[in-house]
Amino acid sequence: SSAPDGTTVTVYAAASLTEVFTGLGADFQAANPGARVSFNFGGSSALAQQIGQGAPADVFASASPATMEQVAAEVDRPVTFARNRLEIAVPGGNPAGVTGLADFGRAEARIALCAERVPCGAAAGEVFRAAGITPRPDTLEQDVKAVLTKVRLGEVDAALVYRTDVRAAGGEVEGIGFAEAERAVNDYPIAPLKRASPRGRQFVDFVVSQAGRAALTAAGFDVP
Amino acid sequence: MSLRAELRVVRDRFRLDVDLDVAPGEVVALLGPNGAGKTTALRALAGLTPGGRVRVDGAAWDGLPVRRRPVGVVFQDYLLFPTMSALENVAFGLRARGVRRAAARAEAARWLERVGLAAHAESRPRALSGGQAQRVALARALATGPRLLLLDEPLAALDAGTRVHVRAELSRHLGEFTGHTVLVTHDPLDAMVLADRLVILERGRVVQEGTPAEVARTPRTDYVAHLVGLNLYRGVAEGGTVRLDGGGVLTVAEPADGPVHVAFPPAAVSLFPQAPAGSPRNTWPVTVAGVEQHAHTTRVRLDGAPPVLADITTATLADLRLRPGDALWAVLKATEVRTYPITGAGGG
Amino acid sequence: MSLRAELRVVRDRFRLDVDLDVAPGEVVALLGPNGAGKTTALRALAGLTPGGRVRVDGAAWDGLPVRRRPVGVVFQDYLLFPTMSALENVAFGLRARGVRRAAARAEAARWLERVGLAAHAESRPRALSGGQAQRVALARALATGPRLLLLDEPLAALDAGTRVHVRAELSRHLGEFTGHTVLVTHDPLDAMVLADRLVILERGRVVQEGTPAEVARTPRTDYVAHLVGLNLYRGVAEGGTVRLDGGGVLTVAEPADGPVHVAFPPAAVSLFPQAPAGSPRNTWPVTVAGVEQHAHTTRVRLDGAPPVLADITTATLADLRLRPGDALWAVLKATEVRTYPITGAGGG
Amino acid sequence: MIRDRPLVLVLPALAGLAFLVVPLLGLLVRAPWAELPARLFSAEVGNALRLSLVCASLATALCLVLGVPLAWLLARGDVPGRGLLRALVTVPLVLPPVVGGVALLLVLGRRGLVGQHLEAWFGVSLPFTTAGVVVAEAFVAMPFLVIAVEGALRAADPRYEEAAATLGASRWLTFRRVTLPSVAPGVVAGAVLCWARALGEFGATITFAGNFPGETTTMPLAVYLALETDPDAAIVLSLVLLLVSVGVLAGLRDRWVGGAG
Amino acid sequence: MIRDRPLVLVLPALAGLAFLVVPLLGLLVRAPWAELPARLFSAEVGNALRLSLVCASLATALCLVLGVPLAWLLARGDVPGRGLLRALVTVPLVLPPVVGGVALLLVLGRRGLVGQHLEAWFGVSLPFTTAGVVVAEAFVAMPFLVIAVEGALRAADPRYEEAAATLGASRWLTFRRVTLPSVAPGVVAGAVLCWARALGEFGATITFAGNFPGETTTMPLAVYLALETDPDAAIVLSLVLLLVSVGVLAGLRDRWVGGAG
Ligand SMILES: Nc1ncnc2c1ncn2[C@@H]1O[C@H](COP(=O)(O)OP(=O)(O)OP(=O)(O)O)[C@@H](O)[C@H]1O
Ligand SMILES: Nc1ncnc2c1ncn2[C@@H]1O[C@H](COP(=O)(O)OP(=O)(O)OP(=O)(O)O)[C@@H](O)[C@H]1O
Ligand SMILES: [Mg+2]
Ligand SMILES: [Mg+2]
Repeated sequence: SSAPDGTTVTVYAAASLTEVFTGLGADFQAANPGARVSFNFGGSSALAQQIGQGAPADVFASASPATMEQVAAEVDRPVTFARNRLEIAVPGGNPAGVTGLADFGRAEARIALCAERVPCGAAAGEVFRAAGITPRPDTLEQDVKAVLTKVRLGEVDAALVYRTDVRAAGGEVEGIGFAEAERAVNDYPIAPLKRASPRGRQFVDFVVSQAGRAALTAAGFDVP
Repeated sequence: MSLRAELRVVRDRFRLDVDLDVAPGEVVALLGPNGAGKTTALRALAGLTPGGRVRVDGAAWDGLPVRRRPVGVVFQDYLLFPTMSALENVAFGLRARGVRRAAARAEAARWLERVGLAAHAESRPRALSGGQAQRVALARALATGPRLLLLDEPLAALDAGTRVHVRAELSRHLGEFTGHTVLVTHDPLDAMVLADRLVILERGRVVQEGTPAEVARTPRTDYVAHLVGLNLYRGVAEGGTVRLDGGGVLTVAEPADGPVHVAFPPAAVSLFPQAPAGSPRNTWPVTVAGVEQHAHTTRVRLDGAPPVLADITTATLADLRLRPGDALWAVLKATEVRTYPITGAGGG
Repeated sequence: MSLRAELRVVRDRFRLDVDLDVAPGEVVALLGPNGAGKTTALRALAGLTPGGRVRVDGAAWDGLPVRRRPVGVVFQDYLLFPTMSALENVAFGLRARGVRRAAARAEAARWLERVGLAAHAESRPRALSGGQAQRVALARALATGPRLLLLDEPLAALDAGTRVHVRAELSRHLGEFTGHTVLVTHDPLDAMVLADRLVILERGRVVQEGTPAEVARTPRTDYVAHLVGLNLYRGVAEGGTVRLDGGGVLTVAEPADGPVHVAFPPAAVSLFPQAPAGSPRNTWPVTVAGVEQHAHTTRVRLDGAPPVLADITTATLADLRLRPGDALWAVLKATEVRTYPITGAGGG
Repeated sequence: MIRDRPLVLVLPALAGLAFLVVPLLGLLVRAPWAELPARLFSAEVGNALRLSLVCASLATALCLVLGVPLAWLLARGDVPGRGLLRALVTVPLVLPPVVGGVALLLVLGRRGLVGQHLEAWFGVSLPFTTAGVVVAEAFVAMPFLVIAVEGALRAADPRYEEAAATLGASRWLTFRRVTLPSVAPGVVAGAVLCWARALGEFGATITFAGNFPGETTTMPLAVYLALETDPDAAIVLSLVLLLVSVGVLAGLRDRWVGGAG
Repeated sequence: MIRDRPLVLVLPALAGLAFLVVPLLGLLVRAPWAELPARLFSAEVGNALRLSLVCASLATALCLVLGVPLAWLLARGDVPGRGLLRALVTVPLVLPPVVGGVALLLVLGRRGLVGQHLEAWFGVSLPFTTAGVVVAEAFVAMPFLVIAVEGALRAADPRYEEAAATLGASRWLTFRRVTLPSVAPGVVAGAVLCWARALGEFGATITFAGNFPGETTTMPLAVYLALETDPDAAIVLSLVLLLVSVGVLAGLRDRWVGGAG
């Protein structure tokens, strides 16, 4: 593995950050000649497990504060560097004619949501409570990607996913915004590990810098 | 109608090239040294090894898959299904022909009884002795009533007593059988008692064929001469005497009744210039028909009632100065004569 | 020192209870009807089936795993390793004993040559005929030079000619062999030619044992009587005559040289009140030592040079009115006598 | 009957066993035992467990019905291009399960190649149903059965089938009464693999059938969801799944697994 | 030699084949073919593919070395509690792979039961290395080999081993020269299963070995990442993996798969 030799930064990042962080990594290397960024993308919880077992990470960027909490003993002061908000996703052409959150309560509509236990599911729950709607989902997926797959293939008529995901899916998925989305945003915390090299802290700084914020915004994230 | 087969099989180091005709009801014994191609010929007849053409009762069997050929095969290594009991093995062929379970099992039980294995009906093949397994294999092949019976050394593993019994049972069965039978054996007695005709293979080819008597009279190779050293007759037994179909009466040691085969080796026949007094029960006048010299013995063909072959040493030949037409007395001890019932079970 | 075995095996429907002693160099033939327990006894001796106790040369074999017992086994169904060639099968035991590959193969090739299969060294068992496979199995068992040879019908699948050859080879081998041999066979001739002592099993028990001559003289059951109908001698052959070790000279049809077994069935012996003139080459004076009645024949024990058994019919017995001490002439045709070389290969 | 066991076999065997079993010890050490009873007897876990067992067993049955004949065709059917066919059978093994699930959706989903007709003609829709779970599990687990049974068939002596043919048995009867019993240990081995794989199936199931408690939430799905928030709970759930599976498999009477041995 | 094939076998066999292969067609139809060549020849994919093949093959080798003796011990070793042992072997099958990865971390991780000593004494650390990928794949794939080989061993006639014993062969020699060749088709079947499963392994690998391009990013991990951003690319990557795997397996000469048939 890449030893923390001061020139290589090993970043453990949630899979949903793959595209943004890969770009940021290249920018960081360009900005810091001699530095190398090596990524380990995966599910936030698996990454947390690995860090808990002493994985040689310098930086951990998680998709939820809860997973960051699991490794609280290992990291320095996490900061929220991005937020994601929910959007209604419908298959291209919106065949079921979904217009808003209210459609999630219709019995005949096929609905996919994230499970309550995962961040997007928790957020969805808050949104529905705020809107006073009881959704009738057909499936409670384990992550946003699984939800999105079902939308793309037209297996469900509507789903709640993150805006970044709708953005990434291109024309196959249409997004419909709604007001209650403000009530439940998902925070992405980032933190250097306690044993991290200075370069690690430098990378965290880079992510929260102006350049980082621009890249995150371009990918559809809100930045604090 | 009959069976006509032209068998052509090519193996790595071996080529079989045999023409075979078997009339309905006829039993042909296939004889020959190890590796002569006997098993290969049976496999080709059954369709298990492709090669050559087979016509039975006017129908070509060539395109026919094995399972549509009405054959019954006793394999040299039995090939009893290891996961079935002896009874299930025998019943299998009947079940395959659509016989109902209960009927098939009852029929199978009868067959096992006939080969003396009623007590082992529920045994798995692994729990059978070699001889027991062979008898189950025989019962399995016979139970389906095939048109063509292919028997590969069906009695080889049997003990002497059982062999006599099973041979008699088989002989009775084959006597009533209207299909074709090809029997492989190394035992000349089995061949001569059970078969109507012998076909002798060596190195994949037929070297001689004919009735047992013909082959015995003019053996063409050493293997054959060694093999068929038997005088064989049919006759009707009544107590201790057998009236031979071709004329003549023989006294035998073991009383029998009804149609029998009678066999004794040419070596058992003594020749005397005058009729001697003594223990031998059978003494009859014969005339010399021919003399053939083999490696160490001389085979004398004798006319009489019955006509008979006698093997004598070259020294004896010189002593007796035999010439065709000479009148002699043939002497044969009753204890040398073996009888085998042609129908009906019971030991020889 | 010798082999002492108390074999006790219990099976579902079968119980083996046999005590066996084999002296060094001795060959014991185990005979008996199908299912008598012969194979089971061999398996128990080899350690393949647990049961009873075996001591060889003073050492208890009971705790010994099979592979540490210096045995050589010919299985009734051969059990040649299907994934090895014939040569590799024979070489396997040598390789297991640490012989180097090249040496083991050379030795194996010699053994294959001895059993007449040099040409099939590279064949897989599936490409061997039944008789060929049996010969490979024999070579495989002998090649390791075991202390205890266990042969389960080692000649059953051989044709007559090969059988004579292999029997002679085996006889020669066993003659030089200082270990113990137990041989299962259904062929009385194999038993009498190859074995020093017969042990006869029926239903898992020993019903009789003794030298071939003893057993032949006083058969205790019908199975035994049927089995051992042979006069057997040792002697030294010179051309057409054999000088018997126990006295007497016999003329034989097939010339031989050196030590031989000489065998002929009691039924081949004719008895005459006076010496007759005629074809039989062997005529010698005998006196009646005893008469035993069997089912259909009478076995007469006769003293003389050689002493001899003769089977005659009951009618003949009445005719001749035999009593112990009566003087008679025994007559035997030379062609009835078979000789088997005791050492050195070559046909009988 | 032969008691001595060579070290050259026993040592790697024990190493292998340790390799497979010691990680389980790791889980056992780590598991929050205090939680276990509460978890075990919760309705949620009970439902998921029952669903897992039912679906894995149904999937195994489906695999047996389709897979054993397929193994036979590969081993004995004399079909052209057998090597390629055999390789194709392993496709679901190599396909990442989530992609397998996508593939199933593309074919059996409501807009899938076949699925749209299923829906239109029969009103049957597999995704998001328990039947969908069975299908997904069967898809992923069937190769294990097919390859294991084919291996057993190839090792079996074909001459018994010849003997059956001479007795007039059709290939079906021969297969049923002669071939199948003689490869029974291989079929059992394949079925065990198949069942265990189906029981642990996650990716294809959640992708094709979704996750709805009581209907499609099997234990592995529950484990994954738990992993996101409460890894210790996930470990407990896994141990429950394991315990049940080991119990079921250890309880298979040796007679069924037996065969020649 | 027997040409007629019973429908009652052929129909389910074809249904089974269709079930396994048609979803692949779904993927093929959906795949963005235009992208394929570009993907295929990218260095990234090349690296991942090479790594996948190397790791799966090494894992299979490891499984053969440890798994075949283990199968032998289960089938012939006369060990007590065999049923339980056999069930324990299936543990990695039932364990959701991610949990399997966690279990491996708990044991072989830097702070694991065994791992901490490995690190302290030998300076060896498995997680997050290519060796770790091999270990994770072997852990998940070994049960397939063990169960398949054990099934083959149980179906083999033990009397050949008896014959070998009478010839003085040690159990090791017997195993090597007699037993193993006679179950070769079963071992090949098990190895194929094992290799294919290792090739497709994802959950345990990403958890235990992480996801470092060039070092631990195998094809399934690449597919997973692609799924996050570009699902069509994920399908293409899966197809590449499949193509290579099918190619390798179809290329296995029939002789190796052959055996008795
Ligand atoms: N599958 C095979 N492949 C190659 N050669 C074979 C095969 N089967 C038999 N042979 C060879 O063909 C020849 C004839 O074999 P076959 O089994 O027909 O002999 P057989 O007359 O039955 O002999 P036996 O009396 O010993 O049973 C032998 O030399 C044998 O080695
Ligand atoms: N594994 C077994 N389980 C149960 N019974 C068995 C088993 N093996 C053999 N037997 C029975 O034990 C008896 C003796 O068998 P064995 O094989 O020793 O006979 P054998 O004397 O060798 O006969 P053959 O001359 O036919 O070979 C037979 O009745 C047989 O059915
Ligand atoms: Mg033969
Ligand atoms: Mg026996």
